[in-house]
Amino acid sequence: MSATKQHKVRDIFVEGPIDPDFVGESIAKHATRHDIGAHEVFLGQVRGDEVDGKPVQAIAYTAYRDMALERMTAIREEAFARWPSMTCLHVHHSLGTIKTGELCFMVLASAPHRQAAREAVAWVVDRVKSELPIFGKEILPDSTHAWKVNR
Amino acid sequence: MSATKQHKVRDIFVEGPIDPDFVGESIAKHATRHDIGAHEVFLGQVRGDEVDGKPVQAIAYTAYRDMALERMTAIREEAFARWPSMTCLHVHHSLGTIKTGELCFMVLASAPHRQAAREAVAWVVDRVKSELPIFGKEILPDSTHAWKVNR
Amino acid sequence: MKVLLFGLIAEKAGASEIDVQGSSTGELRQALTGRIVGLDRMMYAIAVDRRIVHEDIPLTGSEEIAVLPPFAGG
Amino acid sequence: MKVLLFGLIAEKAGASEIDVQGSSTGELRQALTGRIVGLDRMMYAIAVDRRIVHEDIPLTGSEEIAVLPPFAGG
Repeated sequence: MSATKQHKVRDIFVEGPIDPDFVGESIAKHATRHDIGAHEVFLGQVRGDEVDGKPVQAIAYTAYRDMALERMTAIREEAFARWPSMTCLHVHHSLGTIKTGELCFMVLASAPHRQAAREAVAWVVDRVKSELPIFGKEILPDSTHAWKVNR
Repeated sequence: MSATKQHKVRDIFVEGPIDPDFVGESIAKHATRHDIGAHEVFLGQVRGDEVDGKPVQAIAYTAYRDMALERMTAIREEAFARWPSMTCLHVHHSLGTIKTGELCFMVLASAPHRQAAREAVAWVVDRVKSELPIFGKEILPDSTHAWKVNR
Repeated sequence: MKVLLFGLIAEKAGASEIDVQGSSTGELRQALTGRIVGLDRMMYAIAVDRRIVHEDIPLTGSEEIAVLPPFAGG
Repeated sequence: MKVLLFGLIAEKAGASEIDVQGSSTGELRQALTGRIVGLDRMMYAIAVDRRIVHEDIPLTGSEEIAVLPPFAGG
Protein backbone atom coordinates (compact mmCIF):
# COMPACT_ATOMS: atom_id res chain seq x y z
CA MET A 1 0.00 0.00 0.00
CA SER A 2 3.04 2.22 -0.41
CA ALA A 3 2.64 5.44 -2.39
CA THR A 4 5.79 4.54 -4.29
CA LYS A 5 5.28 2.22 -7.22
CA GLN A 6 7.08 -1.09 -6.74
CA HIS A 7 9.35 -1.83 -9.71
CA LYS A 8 10.18 -5.44 -10.42
CA VAL A 9 13.87 -6.13 -11.02
CA ARG A 10 13.97 -8.13 -14.25
CA ASP A 11 16.89 -10.36 -15.16
CA ILE A 12 18.31 -9.11 -18.44
CA PHE A 13 21.09 -11.71 -18.54
CA VAL A 14 21.05 -14.83 -20.69
CA GLU A 15 23.73 -17.52 -20.73
CA GLY A 16 25.29 -17.77 -24.20
CA PRO A 17 24.44 -15.91 -27.43
CA ILE A 18 21.05 -14.39 -28.25
CA ASP A 19 19.39 -16.53 -30.94
CA PRO A 20 18.29 -14.44 -33.96
CA ASP A 21 15.00 -16.39 -33.83
CA PHE A 22 14.42 -14.95 -30.37
CA VAL A 23 14.30 -11.47 -31.95
CA GLY A 24 11.44 -12.55 -34.22
CA GLU A 25 9.65 -14.28 -31.34
CA SER A 26 9.95 -11.17 -29.17
CA ILE A 27 8.33 -9.04 -31.87
CA ALA A 28 5.61 -11.62 -32.62
CA LYS A 29 4.41 -11.39 -28.99
CA HIS A 30 3.28 -7.81 -29.63
CA ALA A 31 0.79 -8.66 -32.40
CA THR A 32 -2.11 -8.51 -29.92
CA ARG A 33 -1.24 -4.94 -28.92
CA HIS A 34 -3.28 -2.86 -31.33
CA ASP A 35 -1.90 0.42 -29.98
CA ILE A 36 1.61 -0.38 -31.31
CA GLY A 37 2.61 1.14 -34.65
CA ALA A 38 6.40 0.94 -34.40
CA HIS A 39 9.10 -1.37 -33.07
CA GLU A 40 12.74 -0.30 -32.93
CA VAL A 41 15.39 -2.94 -32.25
CA PHE A 42 19.12 -2.67 -31.57
CA LEU A 43 21.30 -5.77 -31.72
CA GLY A 44 24.95 -5.97 -30.73
CA GLN A 45 27.00 -8.56 -32.64
CA VAL A 46 30.52 -9.65 -31.62
CA ARG A 47 32.98 -8.13 -34.09
CA GLY A 48 36.18 -9.85 -35.24
CA ASP A 49 38.33 -6.79 -34.49
CA GLU A 50 42.10 -7.16 -34.72
CA VAL A 51 43.88 -6.77 -31.38
CA ASP A 52 47.67 -6.55 -31.73
CA GLY A 53 47.27 -7.99 -35.21
CA LYS A 54 45.23 -10.98 -34.00
CA PRO A 55 41.49 -11.38 -34.77
CA VAL A 56 39.03 -11.58 -31.88
CA GLN A 57 37.47 -15.06 -31.91
CA ALA A 58 34.97 -14.55 -29.09
CA ILE A 59 34.17 -12.33 -26.11
CA ALA A 60 33.69 -13.89 -22.67
CA TYR A 61 31.23 -11.66 -20.78
CA THR A 62 30.96 -11.44 -17.01
CA ALA A 63 28.98 -8.96 -14.92
CA TYR A 64 28.48 -7.61 -11.44
CA ARG A 65 24.95 -8.95 -11.67
CA ASP A 66 23.24 -7.33 -8.70
CA MET A 67 24.51 -3.85 -9.53
CA ALA A 68 23.78 -4.30 -13.25
CA LEU A 69 20.15 -5.27 -12.57
CA GLU A 70 19.68 -2.38 -10.12
CA ARG A 71 21.09 0.08 -12.68
CA MET A 72 18.92 -1.44 -15.41
CA THR A 73 15.77 -1.05 -13.30
CA ALA A 74 16.60 2.64 -12.83
CA ILE A 75 17.27 3.08 -16.58
CA ARG A 76 13.94 1.37 -17.42
CA GLU A 77 12.02 3.66 -15.06
CA GLU A 78 13.66 6.76 -16.49
CA ALA A 79 13.00 5.58 -20.07
CA PHE A 80 9.26 5.14 -19.40
CA ALA A 81 9.18 8.57 -17.73
CA ARG A 82 10.92 10.19 -20.71
CA TRP A 83 8.80 8.42 -23.36
CA PRO A 84 5.41 7.90 -21.70
CA SER A 85 3.84 6.67 -24.96
CA MET A 86 6.27 3.70 -25.06
CA THR A 87 4.29 0.51 -24.51
CA CYS A 88 7.14 -2.01 -24.02
CA LEU A 89 10.89 -2.14 -23.47
CA HIS A 90 12.86 -5.40 -23.56
CA VAL A 91 16.59 -5.63 -22.81
CA HIS A 92 18.73 -8.77 -22.94
CA HIS A 93 22.50 -9.20 -22.58
CA SER A 94 24.61 -12.31 -22.90
CA LEU A 95 26.99 -13.75 -20.32
CA GLY A 96 29.61 -16.41 -21.06
CA THR A 97 31.51 -16.93 -24.28
CA ILE A 98 29.96 -15.36 -27.40
CA LYS A 99 31.68 -16.11 -30.69
CA THR A 100 32.43 -13.58 -33.42
CA GLY A 101 29.27 -13.08 -35.51
CA GLU A 102 26.92 -14.06 -32.67
CA LEU A 103 24.52 -11.63 -30.96
CA CYS A 104 25.25 -10.50 -27.39
CA PHE A 105 22.84 -7.59 -26.79
CA MET A 106 19.26 -6.72 -27.71
CA VAL A 107 17.10 -3.68 -26.95
CA LEU A 108 13.51 -3.62 -28.27
CA ALA A 109 11.14 -0.70 -27.74
CA SER A 110 7.57 -0.50 -29.02
CA ALA A 111 5.30 2.53 -29.21
CA PRO A 112 2.33 3.93 -31.16
CA HIS A 113 4.68 6.08 -33.29
CA ARG A 114 8.28 5.71 -34.42
CA GLN A 115 9.81 8.74 -32.72
CA ALA A 116 9.40 7.41 -29.16
CA ALA A 117 10.59 3.89 -30.02
CA ARG A 118 13.60 5.22 -31.94
CA GLU A 119 14.71 7.71 -29.30
CA ALA A 120 14.18 5.28 -26.41
CA VAL A 121 16.29 2.54 -28.03
CA ALA A 122 19.16 4.93 -28.76
CA TRP A 123 19.08 6.29 -25.22
CA VAL A 124 18.78 2.89 -23.50
CA VAL A 125 21.60 1.36 -25.61
CA ASP A 126 23.92 4.24 -24.72
CA ARG A 127 23.01 4.07 -21.01
CA VAL A 128 23.49 0.29 -20.82
CA LYS A 129 26.89 0.54 -22.48
CA SER A 130 28.12 3.28 -20.15
CA GLU A 131 26.46 2.35 -16.83
CA LEU A 132 26.09 -1.42 -16.52
CA PRO A 133 29.06 -3.20 -14.90
CA ILE A 134 29.60 -5.76 -17.67
CA PHE A 135 33.11 -6.90 -18.56
CA GLY A 136 34.36 -8.46 -21.80
CA LYS A 137 37.45 -10.60 -22.29
CA GLU A 138 38.38 -10.75 -25.98
CA ILE A 139 39.59 -14.26 -26.78
CA LEU A 140 42.46 -14.24 -29.29
CA PRO A 141 44.24 -17.13 -31.05
CA ASP A 142 47.05 -18.96 -29.19
CA SER A 143 45.17 -18.80 -25.85
CA THR A 144 45.89 -15.09 -25.45
CA HIS A 145 43.31 -12.46 -24.57
CA ALA A 146 42.68 -8.72 -24.15
CA TRP A 147 40.09 -6.81 -22.12
CA LYS A 148 37.49 -4.90 -24.09
CA VAL A 149 36.76 -1.25 -23.18
CA ASN A 150 33.72 0.60 -24.55
CA ARG A 151 34.59 3.66 -26.61
CA MET B 1 32.76 -1.31 -68.42
CA SER B 2 30.98 1.95 -67.73
CA ALA B 3 32.57 4.40 -65.33
CA THR B 4 29.20 4.75 -63.60
CA LYS B 5 28.41 2.04 -61.09
CA GLN B 6 25.37 0.04 -62.13
CA HIS B 7 22.82 -0.05 -59.32
CA LYS B 8 20.44 -2.96 -59.26
CA VAL B 9 16.78 -2.07 -58.66
CA ARG B 10 15.67 -4.37 -55.85
CA ASP B 11 12.05 -5.26 -55.27
CA ILE B 12 11.16 -4.16 -51.74
CA PHE B 13 7.53 -5.27 -52.01
CA VAL B 14 6.13 -8.45 -50.50
CA GLU B 15 2.56 -9.66 -50.86
CA GLY B 16 0.88 -9.85 -47.43
CA PRO B 17 2.30 -9.18 -43.96
CA ILE B 18 5.98 -9.47 -43.00
CA ASP B 19 6.42 -12.57 -40.85
CA PRO B 20 8.19 -11.78 -37.53
CA ASP B 21 10.32 -14.90 -38.16
CA PHE B 22 11.63 -13.22 -41.32
CA VAL B 23 13.16 -10.51 -39.12
CA GLY B 24 15.18 -13.11 -37.22
CA GLU B 25 16.17 -14.88 -40.44
CA SER B 26 17.34 -11.59 -41.99
CA ILE B 27 19.59 -10.92 -39.01
CA ALA B 28 20.90 -14.52 -38.87
CA LYS B 29 22.24 -14.16 -42.44
CA HIS B 30 24.78 -11.60 -41.19
CA ALA B 31 26.54 -13.95 -38.74
CA THR B 32 29.32 -14.60 -41.25
CA ARG B 33 30.12 -10.86 -41.54
CA HIS B 34 32.76 -10.37 -38.87
CA ASP B 35 32.99 -6.64 -39.52
CA ILE B 36 29.43 -6.07 -38.21
CA GLY B 37 29.02 -4.93 -34.61
CA ALA B 38 25.53 -3.41 -34.72
CA HIS B 39 22.17 -4.04 -36.34
CA GLU B 40 19.34 -1.50 -36.12
CA VAL B 41 15.84 -2.55 -37.18
CA PHE B 42 12.63 -0.59 -37.64
CA LEU B 43 9.32 -2.41 -37.97
CA GLY B 44 6.00 -0.83 -38.83
CA GLN B 45 2.95 -2.57 -37.35
CA VAL B 46 -0.64 -1.83 -38.40
CA ARG B 47 -2.31 0.12 -35.58
CA GLY B 48 -5.95 -0.22 -34.64
CA ASP B 49 -6.55 3.54 -34.71
CA GLU B 50 -10.12 4.79 -34.43
CA VAL B 51 -11.40 6.53 -37.55
CA ASP B 52 -14.74 8.30 -36.99
CA GLY B 53 -15.15 6.19 -33.87
CA LYS B 54 -14.56 2.89 -35.69
CA PRO B 55 -11.40 0.79 -35.16
CA VAL B 56 -9.14 0.10 -38.15
CA GLN B 57 -9.23 -3.64 -38.84
CA ALA B 58 -6.65 -3.76 -41.63
CA ILE B 59 -4.85 -1.57 -44.16
CA ALA B 60 -4.94 -2.50 -47.85
CA TYR B 61 -1.68 -1.25 -49.38
CA THR B 62 -1.17 -0.45 -53.05
CA ALA B 63 1.79 1.24 -54.73
CA TYR B 64 2.97 2.89 -57.90
CA ARG B 65 5.56 0.11 -58.09
CA ASP B 66 7.93 1.37 -60.77
CA MET B 67 8.24 4.84 -59.25
CA ALA B 68 8.54 3.42 -55.71
CA LEU B 69 11.42 1.12 -56.73
CA GLU B 70 13.21 3.93 -58.59
CA ARG B 71 12.89 6.23 -55.57
CA MET B 72 14.07 3.44 -53.26
CA THR B 73 17.16 2.81 -55.39
CA ALA B 74 18.05 6.52 -55.12
CA ILE B 75 17.45 6.49 -51.35
CA ARG B 76 19.69 3.37 -50.99
CA GLU B 77 22.51 5.01 -52.94
CA GLU B 78 22.30 8.19 -50.90
CA ALA B 79 22.22 6.20 -47.63
CA PHE B 80 25.43 4.33 -48.54
CA ALA B 81 27.07 7.63 -49.54
CA ARG B 82 26.06 9.24 -46.23
CA TRP B 83 27.08 6.26 -44.06
CA PRO B 84 29.98 4.65 -45.93
CA SER B 85 30.72 2.30 -43.01
CA MET B 86 27.25 0.72 -43.36
CA THR B 87 27.68 -2.86 -44.59
CA CYS B 88 24.05 -3.75 -45.43
CA LEU B 89 20.63 -2.15 -45.83
CA HIS B 90 17.45 -4.19 -46.27
CA VAL B 91 14.02 -2.65 -46.88
CA HIS B 92 10.72 -4.53 -47.25
CA HIS B 93 7.16 -3.19 -47.54
CA SER B 94 3.90 -5.09 -47.71
CA LEU B 95 1.25 -4.85 -50.41
CA GLY B 96 -2.29 -6.21 -50.07
CA THR B 97 -4.36 -6.45 -46.92
CA ILE B 98 -2.41 -6.32 -43.64
CA LYS B 99 -4.44 -6.86 -40.46
CA THR B 100 -4.15 -4.80 -37.30
CA GLY B 101 -1.17 -6.13 -35.29
CA GLU B 102 0.64 -7.45 -38.36
CA LEU B 103 3.92 -6.04 -39.68
CA CYS B 104 3.93 -4.06 -42.94
CA PHE B 105 7.37 -2.41 -43.08
CA MET B 106 10.94 -3.37 -42.17
CA VAL B 107 14.22 -1.49 -42.44
CA LEU B 108 17.42 -3.23 -41.29
CA ALA B 109 20.84 -1.57 -41.37
CA SER B 110 24.09 -3.18 -40.22
CA ALA B 111 27.44 -1.51 -39.55
CA PRO B 112 30.63 -1.95 -37.52
CA HIS B 113 29.38 0.57 -34.93
CA ARG B 114 25.92 1.59 -33.73
CA GLN B 115 25.92 5.25 -34.77
CA ALA B 116 25.87 4.57 -38.53
CA ALA B 117 23.23 1.82 -38.29
CA ARG B 118 21.01 3.93 -36.02
CA GLU B 119 21.21 7.09 -38.11
CA ALA B 120 20.76 5.27 -41.42
CA VAL B 121 17.60 3.45 -40.25
CA ALA B 122 16.02 6.67 -38.96
CA TRP B 123 16.84 8.49 -42.18
CA VAL B 124 15.70 5.70 -44.51
CA VAL B 125 12.42 5.17 -42.61
CA ASP B 126 11.61 8.89 -42.85
CA ARG B 127 12.52 9.05 -46.56
CA VAL B 128 10.46 5.94 -47.44
CA LYS B 129 7.43 7.31 -45.61
CA SER B 130 7.62 10.68 -47.34
CA GLU B 131 8.86 9.78 -50.84
CA LEU B 132 7.57 6.36 -51.87
CA PRO B 133 4.18 6.37 -53.66
CA ILE B 134 2.48 3.82 -51.40
CA PHE B 135 -1.23 4.17 -50.58
CA GLY B 136 -3.15 2.73 -47.66
CA LYS B 137 -6.87 2.07 -47.44
CA GLU B 138 -7.95 1.66 -43.83
CA ILE B 139 -10.58 -1.06 -43.63
CA LEU B 140 -13.27 -0.29 -41.05
CA PRO B 141 -16.20 -2.39 -39.78
CA ASP B 142 -19.42 -2.46 -41.86
CA SER B 143 -17.53 -2.49 -45.19
CA THR B 144 -16.56 1.18 -44.84
CA HIS B 145 -13.06 2.55 -45.31
CA ALA B 146 -10.87 5.63 -45.05
CA TRP B 147 -7.62 6.61 -46.80
CA LYS B 148 -4.54 6.80 -44.60
CA VAL B 149 -2.26 9.85 -44.84
CA ASN B 150 1.23 9.91 -43.28
CA ARG B 151 1.70 12.62 -40.67
CA MET C 1 -2.53 10.54 -73.23
CA LYS C 2 -2.76 7.75 -70.67
CA VAL C 3 -2.63 8.84 -67.02
CA LEU C 4 -2.15 6.39 -64.14
CA LEU C 5 -4.37 6.86 -61.08
CA PHE C 6 -3.80 5.56 -57.54
CA GLY C 7 -5.46 5.20 -54.16
CA LEU C 8 -8.29 7.60 -53.35
CA ILE C 9 -8.06 9.22 -56.80
CA ALA C 10 -8.41 5.87 -58.62
CA GLU C 11 -11.38 5.15 -56.36
CA LYS C 12 -13.07 8.50 -57.16
CA ALA C 13 -12.44 8.02 -60.91
CA GLY C 14 -13.56 4.39 -60.76
CA ALA C 15 -10.50 3.44 -62.83
CA SER C 16 -6.75 2.86 -62.46
CA GLU C 17 -6.04 4.80 -65.65
CA ILE C 18 -7.72 7.48 -67.67
CA ASP C 19 -7.19 9.09 -71.08
CA VAL C 20 -6.90 12.89 -71.07
CA GLN C 21 -5.28 15.48 -73.30
CA GLY C 22 -2.91 18.28 -72.33
CA SER C 23 0.28 19.81 -73.72
CA SER C 24 1.54 20.76 -70.26
CA THR C 25 1.07 19.61 -66.65
CA GLY C 26 -1.06 22.72 -66.11
CA GLU C 27 -3.42 21.77 -68.91
CA LEU C 28 -3.44 18.21 -67.60
CA ARG C 29 -4.57 19.41 -64.17
CA GLN C 30 -7.47 21.32 -65.74
CA ALA C 31 -8.49 18.34 -67.87
CA LEU C 32 -8.34 15.98 -64.86
CA THR C 33 -10.48 18.34 -62.76
CA GLY C 34 -13.17 18.14 -65.44
CA ARG C 35 -13.05 14.34 -65.42
CA ILE C 36 -12.71 13.38 -61.76
CA VAL C 37 -15.45 14.72 -59.48
CA GLY C 38 -14.00 16.38 -56.36
CA LEU C 39 -10.36 16.38 -57.55
CA ASP C 40 -10.20 20.17 -57.12
CA ARG C 41 -10.70 19.72 -53.37
CA MET C 42 -8.16 16.87 -53.05
CA MET C 43 -4.46 16.97 -52.31
CA TYR C 44 -2.50 15.31 -55.11
CA ALA C 45 0.80 15.42 -56.99
CA ILE C 46 1.60 14.76 -60.65
CA ALA C 47 4.55 12.50 -61.48
CA VAL C 48 6.15 12.75 -64.92
CA ASP C 49 8.39 9.81 -65.76
CA ARG C 50 8.32 8.76 -62.11
CA ARG C 51 9.36 12.10 -60.67
CA ILE C 52 7.04 14.53 -58.93
CA VAL C 53 6.70 17.79 -60.84
CA HIS C 54 5.56 20.93 -59.03
CA GLU C 55 6.05 23.47 -61.84
CA ASP C 56 4.02 23.71 -65.05
CA ILE C 57 6.11 21.84 -67.64
CA PRO C 58 5.41 20.98 -71.30
CA LEU C 59 4.43 17.40 -72.19
CA THR C 60 5.06 15.65 -75.52
CA GLY C 61 2.61 12.85 -74.88
CA SER C 62 5.28 10.14 -74.60
CA GLU C 63 5.84 10.60 -70.86
CA GLU C 64 4.62 8.24 -68.15
CA ILE C 65 2.13 10.37 -66.20
CA ALA C 66 0.64 9.51 -62.81
CA VAL C 67 -1.70 11.27 -60.37
CA LEU C 68 -0.77 10.55 -56.77
CA PRO C 69 -2.78 11.12 -53.57
CA PRO C 70 -0.89 11.55 -50.27
CA PHE C 71 1.56 8.75 -49.44
CA ALA C 72 0.85 6.34 -46.64
CA GLY C 73 3.79 3.90 -46.69
CA GLY C 74 5.43 2.56 -43.53
CA MET D 1 36.13 -6.12 4.79
CA LYS D 2 35.25 -8.19 1.74
CA VAL D 3 35.75 -6.48 -1.63
CA LEU D 4 34.36 -7.91 -4.90
CA LEU D 5 36.70 -7.87 -7.92
CA PHE D 6 35.75 -8.10 -11.59
CA GLY D 7 37.25 -8.51 -15.05
CA LEU D 8 40.87 -7.45 -15.53
CA ILE D 9 41.21 -6.57 -11.85
CA ALA D 10 40.01 -10.01 -10.70
CA GLU D 11 42.46 -11.51 -13.17
CA LYS D 12 45.39 -9.44 -11.84
CA ALA D 13 44.47 -10.28 -8.23
CA GLY D 14 43.92 -13.95 -9.07
CA ALA D 15 40.67 -13.84 -7.08
CA SER D 16 37.06 -12.67 -7.40
CA GLU D 17 37.11 -11.25 -3.90
CA ILE D 18 39.71 -10.01 -1.48
CA ASP D 19 39.78 -9.01 2.20
CA VAL D 20 41.16 -5.52 2.90
CA GLN D 21 40.74 -2.94 5.65
CA GLY D 22 39.86 0.73 5.31
CA SER D 23 37.59 3.19 7.13
CA SER D 24 37.00 5.21 3.94
CA THR D 25 37.07 4.68 0.18
CA GLY D 26 40.35 6.61 0.12
CA GLU D 27 41.97 4.22 2.59
CA LEU D 28 40.50 1.32 0.65
CA ARG D 29 42.17 2.53 -2.56
CA GLN D 30 45.54 2.67 -0.79
CA ALA D 31 45.08 -0.81 0.70
CA LEU D 32 44.07 -2.25 -2.69
CA THR D 33 47.07 -0.69 -4.41
CA GLY D 34 49.32 -2.54 -1.93
CA ARG D 35 47.58 -5.82 -2.63
CA ILE D 36 47.00 -5.85 -6.40
CA VAL D 37 50.13 -5.39 -8.51
CA GLY D 38 49.67 -2.73 -11.20
CA LEU D 39 46.34 -1.39 -9.87
CA ASP D 40 47.85 2.10 -9.55
CA ARG D 41 48.22 2.20 -13.35
CA MET D 42 44.73 0.84 -14.07
CA MET D 43 41.49 2.68 -14.62
CA TYR D 44 38.89 1.52 -12.12
CA ALA D 45 35.89 2.67 -10.09
CA ILE D 46 34.74 1.77 -6.60
CA ALA D 47 31.08 0.88 -6.07
CA VAL D 48 29.59 1.16 -2.57
CA ASP D 49 26.27 -0.63 -2.21
CA ARG D 50 26.05 -0.90 -6.01
CA ARG D 51 26.60 2.78 -6.73
CA ILE D 52 29.82 4.24 -8.08
CA VAL D 53 31.45 6.61 -5.61
CA HIS D 54 33.91 9.22 -6.85
CA GLU D 55 34.47 11.15 -3.58
CA ASP D 56 36.27 9.88 -0.49
CA ILE D 57 33.46 8.64 1.80
CA PRO D 58 33.58 6.88 5.18
CA LEU D 59 32.87 3.14 5.36
CA THR D 60 31.40 1.25 8.32
CA GLY D 61 32.43 -2.18 7.05
CA SER D 62 28.86 -3.36 6.40
CA GLU D 63 28.72 -2.00 2.86
CA GLU D 64 28.90 -4.10 -0.31
CA ILE D 65 32.14 -2.93 -1.94
CA ALA D 66 33.25 -3.71 -5.50
CA VAL D 67 36.22 -2.69 -7.65
CA LEU D 68 35.21 -2.26 -11.30
CA PRO D 69 37.40 -2.02 -14.41
CA PRO D 70 36.03 -0.19 -17.50
CA PHE D 71 32.64 -1.44 -18.70
CA ALA D 72 32.36 -3.36 -21.96
CA GLY D 73 28.66 -4.26 -22.22
CA GLY D 74 26.73 -4.10 -25.47
